[in-house]
Formats: sequence, structure tokens, C-alpha cells
Amino acid sequence: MKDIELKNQEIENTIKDLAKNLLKDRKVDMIIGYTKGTVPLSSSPIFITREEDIDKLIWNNLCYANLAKYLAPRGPILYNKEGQEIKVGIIAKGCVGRAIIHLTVENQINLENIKMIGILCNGIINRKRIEKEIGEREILETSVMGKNIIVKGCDFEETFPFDDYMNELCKKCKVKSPPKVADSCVGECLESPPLIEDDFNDISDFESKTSEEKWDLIKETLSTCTRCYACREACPMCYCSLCFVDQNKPIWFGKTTDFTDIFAFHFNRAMHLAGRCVACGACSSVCPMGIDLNFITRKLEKIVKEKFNFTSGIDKETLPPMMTFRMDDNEEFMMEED
Amino acid sequence: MQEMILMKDQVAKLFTELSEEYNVFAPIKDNGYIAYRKITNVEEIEFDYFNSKIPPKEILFPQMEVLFEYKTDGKNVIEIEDRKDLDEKNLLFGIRPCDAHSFVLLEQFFAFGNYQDEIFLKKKENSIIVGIGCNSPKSTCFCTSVNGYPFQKDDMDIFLVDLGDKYLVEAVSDKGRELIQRFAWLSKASKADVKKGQELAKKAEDLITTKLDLTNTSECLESNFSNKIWEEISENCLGCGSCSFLCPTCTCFDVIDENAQYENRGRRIRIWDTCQFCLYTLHTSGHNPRNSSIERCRNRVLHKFSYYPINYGLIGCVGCGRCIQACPVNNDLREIIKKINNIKTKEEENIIA
Amino acid sequence: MPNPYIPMLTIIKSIVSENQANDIKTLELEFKNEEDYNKFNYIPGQFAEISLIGKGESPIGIASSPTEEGTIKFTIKKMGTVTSGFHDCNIGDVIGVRGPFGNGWPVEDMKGKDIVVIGGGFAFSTLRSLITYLLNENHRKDYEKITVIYGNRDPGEVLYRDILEEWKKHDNIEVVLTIDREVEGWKDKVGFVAPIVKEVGPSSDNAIAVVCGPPIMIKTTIAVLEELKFKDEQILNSLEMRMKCGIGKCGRCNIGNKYVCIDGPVFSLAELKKLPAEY
Amino acid sequence: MTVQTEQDIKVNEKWEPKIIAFLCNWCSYAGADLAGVSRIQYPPSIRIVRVPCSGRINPFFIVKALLEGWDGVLVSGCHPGDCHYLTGNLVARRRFGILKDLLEFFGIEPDRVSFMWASAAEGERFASLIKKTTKLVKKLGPNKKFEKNW
Repeated sequence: MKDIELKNQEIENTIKDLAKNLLKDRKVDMIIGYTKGTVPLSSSPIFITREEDIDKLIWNNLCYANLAKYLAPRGPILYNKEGQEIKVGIIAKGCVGRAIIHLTVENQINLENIKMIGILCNGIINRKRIEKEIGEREILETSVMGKNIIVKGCDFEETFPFDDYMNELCKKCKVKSPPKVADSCVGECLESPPLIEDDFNDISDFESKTSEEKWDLIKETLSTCTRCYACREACPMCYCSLCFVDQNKPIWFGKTTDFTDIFAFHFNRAMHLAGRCVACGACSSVCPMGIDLNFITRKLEKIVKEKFNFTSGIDKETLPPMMTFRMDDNEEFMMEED
Repeated sequence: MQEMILMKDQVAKLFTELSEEYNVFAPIKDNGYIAYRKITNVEEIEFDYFNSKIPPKEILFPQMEVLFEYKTDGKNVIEIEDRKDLDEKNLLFGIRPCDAHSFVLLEQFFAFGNYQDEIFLKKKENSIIVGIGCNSPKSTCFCTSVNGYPFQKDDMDIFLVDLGDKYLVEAVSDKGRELIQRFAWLSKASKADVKKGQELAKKAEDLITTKLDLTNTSECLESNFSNKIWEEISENCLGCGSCSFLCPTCTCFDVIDENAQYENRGRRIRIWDTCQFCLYTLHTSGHNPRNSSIERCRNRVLHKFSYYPINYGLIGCVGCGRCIQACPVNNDLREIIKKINNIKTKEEENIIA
Repeated sequence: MPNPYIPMLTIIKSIVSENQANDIKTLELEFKNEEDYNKFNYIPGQFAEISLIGKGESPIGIASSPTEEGTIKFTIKKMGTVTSGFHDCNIGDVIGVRGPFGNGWPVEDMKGKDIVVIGGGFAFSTLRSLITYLLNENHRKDYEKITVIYGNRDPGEVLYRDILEEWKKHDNIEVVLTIDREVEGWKDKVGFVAPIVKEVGPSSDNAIAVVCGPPIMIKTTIAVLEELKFKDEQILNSLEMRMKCGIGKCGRCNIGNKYVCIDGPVFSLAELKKLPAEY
Repeated sequence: MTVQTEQDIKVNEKWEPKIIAFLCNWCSYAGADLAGVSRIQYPPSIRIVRVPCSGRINPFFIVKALLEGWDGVLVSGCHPGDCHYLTGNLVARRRFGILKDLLEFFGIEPDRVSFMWASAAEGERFASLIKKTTKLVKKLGPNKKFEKNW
């Protein structure tokens, strides 16, 4: 496999050319992409309308944000001042493509206005894990060399194997570039919906624990949550105009940082993402407290895969599980007389 | 007052004497990050740390705090109990100068006007701040741009300097001086120690790379309220609460009632709130004066760099850099300030439509 | 200073339903202990944070005037969780009151001037407090001509009908009621508040205009008042803002660097023009 | 929550769990009624909430019930195909399938929340399923996970 940094450079050049052409031929009015972060281990979404800003676009393994978030109804991007819909080009790694397709299935976005600039994603670094392992020392600069992530500080330099310190979800990711949909995809696209097999062995040891152990582990993981909702605001699938935690008629769950309320928020958000989550890992990458929600994402994917053989955002035709039903759905979980 | 020396292995001794009288809060490692918690034994303390993720503000102004408790007869309130735990003495160990300065800003805010927030003020009254100078500030720190510096000690009661195997101890306030006199076993600091302290101070100050010129930022902000620059600044903002919940000077809170209805009692609590949330200024009629991320990002910056200077004569930011590190889309406050500073054209030209 | 968040306890003495839709009620509260009432000296236009302890707290303008001894009145429209809670209360229930907050109408500076009171919808409650205060026998002589223009969507929505009738009988006050659209059996004027104000055409010299109502009504009325050559300092209005603490600490009711709960809710148009247009 | 020792379960033998039962108005509620009319005995542990259809049950209801301190939650609807609203129970079945797995993943004991079908004619079946649920929840002991102790 070619060295990662060469791959990144190659991808960066292609997306710049594609974006420049799209803008030049007036095919799109705006390009949504990533630009260099001002702080190590981060990147920043950018909205480009002028051609000369194109070289601000970058691609590296720290482009963790799911840009489809800005297309969902709450994002102000889709309409210009006069209220007309504008055409948007979007740098689409696999999960961004999945998010766009799923938002189309849920009738939230209009695919004619969207041009996906597809890329073959080579994995996103688990920035929070590296941040925690470096600890209190300051990271001045990070780069990818060969098979390793090099993290430099003023008096130290550490290397991390890329394959191990990649995001958990990226390790298992089977949809590395956006599935092709009509003519709305330029650059790297999957011709047909990929065949997904996954044994979900990474969460099997968690699942085999007893309820007590699971509860204590969940409590320990989630208890540092400060309810800042960065995970909800970074998630492309969370676009409700008024989230259930913000409703006050009725007040469903409390807004405090008592563990009951934290549990209620994370559990019900997970429940709302069943069959919709596109496993982009943005929620874990943005959490200021470094809470790793990826194992919940994996469980959601597993439930929906095993019960309904469905993977979200790969095929515009099949309806997600929660939007349909079948007479012969499995029902072993139902209680029967013994 | 003469600087003293506290050997690092004597900290345990110091701690046992203090913990009878004070609740001692110190930096510990919690889930991979540093946090200030009440400690029970000295082993928990993390000595080699930069700064906490959530600022020590959460000790005196916690994210969830009881305003009062009440008893009911099933339908109506029959009795309201005020808080009784405000007289406990707290000792905040290992506070960085920027966070110590944030307590001054918080106190200024909570004491302003003809209504004082007694809860915060009493707790601040009964707390002793033992601060430590920053030997290695980070690139995101800009305390020198907001009238602070890595070894600023005037907002603390006792100031420590980490000399490697020992601390240089200096009492700053009377509270601090009176506390130090109690530990006769502290040895006097030698000239060399004091000199080393000053060198560390100088070295730390040079480590700060970020220089922001805030001289006329306040006027610039005031005259550019509806400048188009705010659209660009808030363009990729997601509207989450990370920047405010990790900010040592954010004071906004929401008030909620919690009932244990089967026990006929309840409590009114306050929890942290942020101007970035949609409910923050939403009127019951549905009207929302700050409806999108443009107004909300603007309000956060204006509040700290324009309203605070106008109302209290202090810049509402201590330059700790936590919001820069925490922002999910890396909306860097330093970039925002630079953009505001070099707004050339007057406000009229590019108005937000 | 005691804990500013602890409310004083009061008991509901009477509940009056003010409109046909029965979603606006006036609660009359009597303080449980006497010195709380003596400490609670307020001027018209101030508000208080009244709480149904267990449900929450909401900022409501004080509808009674300080001249009405013994109790305080609040007119509450049933909108959210807490206000619906108030509507389910009955006589004898306990309500928490914190206040008085805000600066209220500048009754001192208004002395010796004509007063034009323009109200719309259920925001009339703080104006009722002001008018009752002005009409009080030992205050009336300090003020010149008083004109009241009160607009509503339809007759069923008019608040304080009995007091309005009584004021109409007075000779030292001119009361003009209006509704948006013609309804048979309605004797008074018809039309939006702004055109009616133009029709009444109060003179602007040595006069103060007090405007309180829904934002659209305020905007149109101020335009008319400016036509009648009312200067910015002469136009006062009371702003509606989301509030939680009422004492300038929870941070949400700011317009620019001013807090509506401590620097307002009454602002003159001159002050409002200095503040950013964020309300 | 302390580990429930053998001895504990014996002690609270007479402890009666409180289970909230969301019964669909057309089948399960009528089934419960039939069980009552034909004097079939079943433990008094359930508190019935009548809902138009099992499809009306929002996962919030179940999580809210557990948070408020209920020891168990039971949701019962018509057999697939009998639904008065034709597809209510089919939609619900998918929702409950996902909900049950997720609750288990988050550490809630699976036996606390159970789903069943019971038609209007199955008084017997309704009573035996109530017995079974009560036995399962009793074995787990009271729901101490969500106590906000202040």
C-alpha cells in the first residue's frame, strides 16, 4: 500500500482540481471541504465560493467532521439570501456520502443540488486517544510518515502505528468512498452498493459481560459528559428542529449532569440513530471530554445488520428499518408462555 | 514576607494538616484528563500537569448547584431551606494564574449591581487559592495578551513555583500569610532558589507565542455589530456548548425545579447554560432574538471582549486557550480576534442582509 | 444579603378570568407574613419572578398598582409549563414571589406631563398598574392630560373590562378602545392601534408616550408617534425577554451590554436606538 | 448497585415488584379484562396504562418509566395481523426488537423490559405471562440504578 502521506497528497490534488472545475463551470455555487486546523490534531470545515480559495482545501487523516451536517435542514447553507436553493459541492469521504444518501432517503435534502466530490478515504486518526496518551505535554505538530503517525512536541517525538491508532469505526469501514447516485458524484465513487460482511468481534467481549459489568462500564465512560451536545451537533443524522432533551411540554428527561440524565440523553439519542447512523465517528472525535461513543455506534450497526440485514446510506432504494416493517420480522425477543 | 521552601515529599504532611479544616481540591487524573476534585489522600494528586479540561471554576460555581430545597404537603410548599454548606472552608491547590484571575472576573460579575449572588460569594469568601506558576505554557495560551502572565500571583493567596524537587512558597494575601505561619516546619528559601524562581518566570513568559493586540478590539466590536465578518466567523460553528462549558469565565445558568414527588420534597437547582443553545433566548411566543449561529457566536465574543470591559472595566477572558482546543470545528478565538482587529471598512459597507 | 433566589411565600386570594378564551387569569396574592409585604415596595412597570415551586418560575409584570394596598396582582396568560401550572391553581395555593425587579415606569420624571398610554393585547397588565397609580387621588394632580389607547384582536380579549368602564366614567382620563376587525355589538373604535393613535392625534409637546404590546404593534405605533413629532426620549416601552434569575446573573436577557431585567424592562426609544437591534 | 446475593433475594421474598404495563386497548386490555372476569389469579404487580395501540409506545415511555423507578416494564399488543390499526404492532415489533437489544447493551437487565402479544380471547395466556414477568423481575430485585439520591 503506497505510503499514506503520498496518498493524502494525491487525494488533495484531485479534490482541488475537481472542485476548481465545478466552480469554474458554475456547476456549483459553493464547495464544502476541510481546511488546515490552527491547532495540531484538528481540521476545520470551510465553505469556498471563490476560485482563488480552492487551495485552502486539504485532505489528511484528521478530516473527522461529517460535512453532510451542514446540508441537513438546520444547516443554513442550502439557501442564499434571496432564498433560492444553491448548488453545493461537498468533499465526500465514504461516510459523508452515506450520510447524504441517507438524508436523501429521509427526504431532508435535494440531491440535484448536491455534487459529491468522492474520495477513497484512507482512515481518520483517533485524535482523542492520541491526545490522552500524550497527556499533558504539548503537541506542536503531527504528520503521517509511511505506516506511522509522528507526533512532535518541544522535547519529545512519539510514533503511533497508523493502523492501530485509526478510528475504531474506520478500521471496520467497508464503504470508503461515496456510493454512486445518478450523476451527482464526481471523482472516486462506488459503482454499486458494496456487499457488507462484518462479524462485529470488536464489541463481542463487551456484549458478553454481565448486566452489572456493562452498567458500571457505561457509567464510567459516560459520567464525565458535560451535556455540551457537541456529539449531537456534529452528527449529520441529528437534525430535529427541537431535540427531545430541549422539549418542555412534556419535560422528558432532565438537563443536569446527574448520571440518570446523561444516560437518558445518550441512550435515547442512540435509539434515534438505530438504522440511521452512518458510522462516521464524528461524535467521538468532537467530544471535548474525550468520551469514546464508537462502541455504541458499532452496536447500532450490529443490531440493524443482524436483524434486518440493513446498512444505512449505501442504497437509495431500500428504506431504513424504522421506516418499514414486514409480516415475518423476527420476534424471538417477544415473551412466550413457558 | 520571606519566601519559604516546601519539599515535594512534605506535601503529604501539609495535606494531612490542612484536610481537617479545609476541603482540599487538587488536580487528579480522571478518564484521561486532569480535573480538580476534592481529594481524600495525597496520592491522588497529579503533580506533573499543564491544566485541567474543565476549569476550577466548577469548584465554586459547579455545573449543577442547589439554590434551595423545599418541603411540600403534597400540593403546596410548606417550608423552604436555605443552603447550609456555604460556610465550609475550601482550599484550592494547584490553580494556574489564568484560572485564579478567572475567580476575580467571576467575583466581579456575581457581586455587581444591587443583587449579589450570595452562594458564589460566600464560597469564594471561604476559599484559599494556592496557585502554581506555569513553567511551560502552551501555544494556545495568550494570558499575556489579556493583562496576565504565566507567573502572575496577585489573584492568589499563596503562590508556589515548581523548582523541580521543591516548591518556592510565597504568601500573597493576608489569608495566605496567616496560613503559612501555621507551618513552622517550612524552611526558608535561599537566594539561589528565589533567583531560580525569577529565571523560570522569565523563561515561561518567552514561551508564550500568541500575541493578540486587544487595545481597540472593544471599540471595533462595538461599531461593527452587523458587519458581514460575523457571517464568516460563525459559518462553520455547530452551535454546541463545548467552548462555554470549558470556559473559566462563562457564568450563564439555567434554573430548574426537581421533585422527589413521592417524598413531598424537592429542590431548585441551577445548571450551566450557554448562549450557543437554541433555548437560551427563545421566547414562549416563539420569537428568538438570537436565532442563528451568527448572533450567538457574536454574542459570546462581544460579551467577553466588549460588554465586560464596558460594564466591569475588565476583559472577560483569561487567555487559557481551552475554547481553542475544545472547539469541534477548530473555530480559533485568536483568528476571530485578528479578523475583528483588522476590520478596515466602516460598518455601513458590508451589512449583514 | 439573603440568598437572592429564595422566593417569599404568598397565598392566592382570588382568581379572575380576564378573557372569553379563559387563558388569561389575574391572580391576587397575599403575602404569608407581613414584613415581606412591607419590604415589597414597588412602582408600576416593575415585574416579579413568581414561581410555582416544583414546576418553575416565570417573570410576570405586576398588574396591581402600589396604591392598591394589601395584595399584589399578576395577569398570566397560559402559555408554557409554569403558566399552565398557575392556571391549574386555586384559591389558597402557595405561590413564591421574588422581586420587585426592573426599573418600572419613570413616574417621577413623568410628573407635570401629558401621558399617552398605548397598549395592545395582554401586555396591558403593566399599563393597568401605571394608570391605576396615575388616577390615584394623591397622584392624579401631578400629571396633565391622560389618554389611554388600548387595542385588541377581538372584544373577548379585552382585559379588565370593569375597570375600563369605570375609567371611562372619569372626566380626567380619555379611554379609547379598539379592535382589529368589526364585530357587531362593539360600540368603540375599530382598526389597528397605530391608525387609531394617528386618529386620536395626541399632542407631543410636554408629553410622554408609553407603548407596550406585541412587537409588530410597537413598531407601527412608534412610526406614528414619530410622525406626531414625539422625540425619542418621549417614547417609553417595556420589553419582553426570556428571563430566569431576574437579577442580572443568568445572562440571557442582554441587549448589547444592558440586561433587560436590571437596566430595563422600560427603555426609552433613545436608549433602544443606542443598543444593538437584538431584541 | 451491590451484587444481589442469594440471601438478599430470599429476604425480599415478600417484596412485590412494581411493573408498568402498557396494554393495547383492543386486544391486551380486553384480555386482561377477560382474565379478571373469569377470576383468573395473577400477581398484583402490574399497573395498567391503556394505550390505543402498541405502536403508540414511544421508547421514551419505557426509559422514562425505568428512570422514575419502576422495577419492570411490560408492553403488550395484538398478535401480528390482528391489529385494529393494521400495522401498529408490526411497526412496534421492529422498534421493540432494537430497543430490547440496546437496553441490554447499556446494562439494563433484559428481564426488566418484556414485550408480548395477547389477544382479547387469551385471558389465560395474559395471566400466565404476568406471572412469568413478575417472577423474572422479582429475581432481579428492585430497580436501584436510577436513584437520584439527594
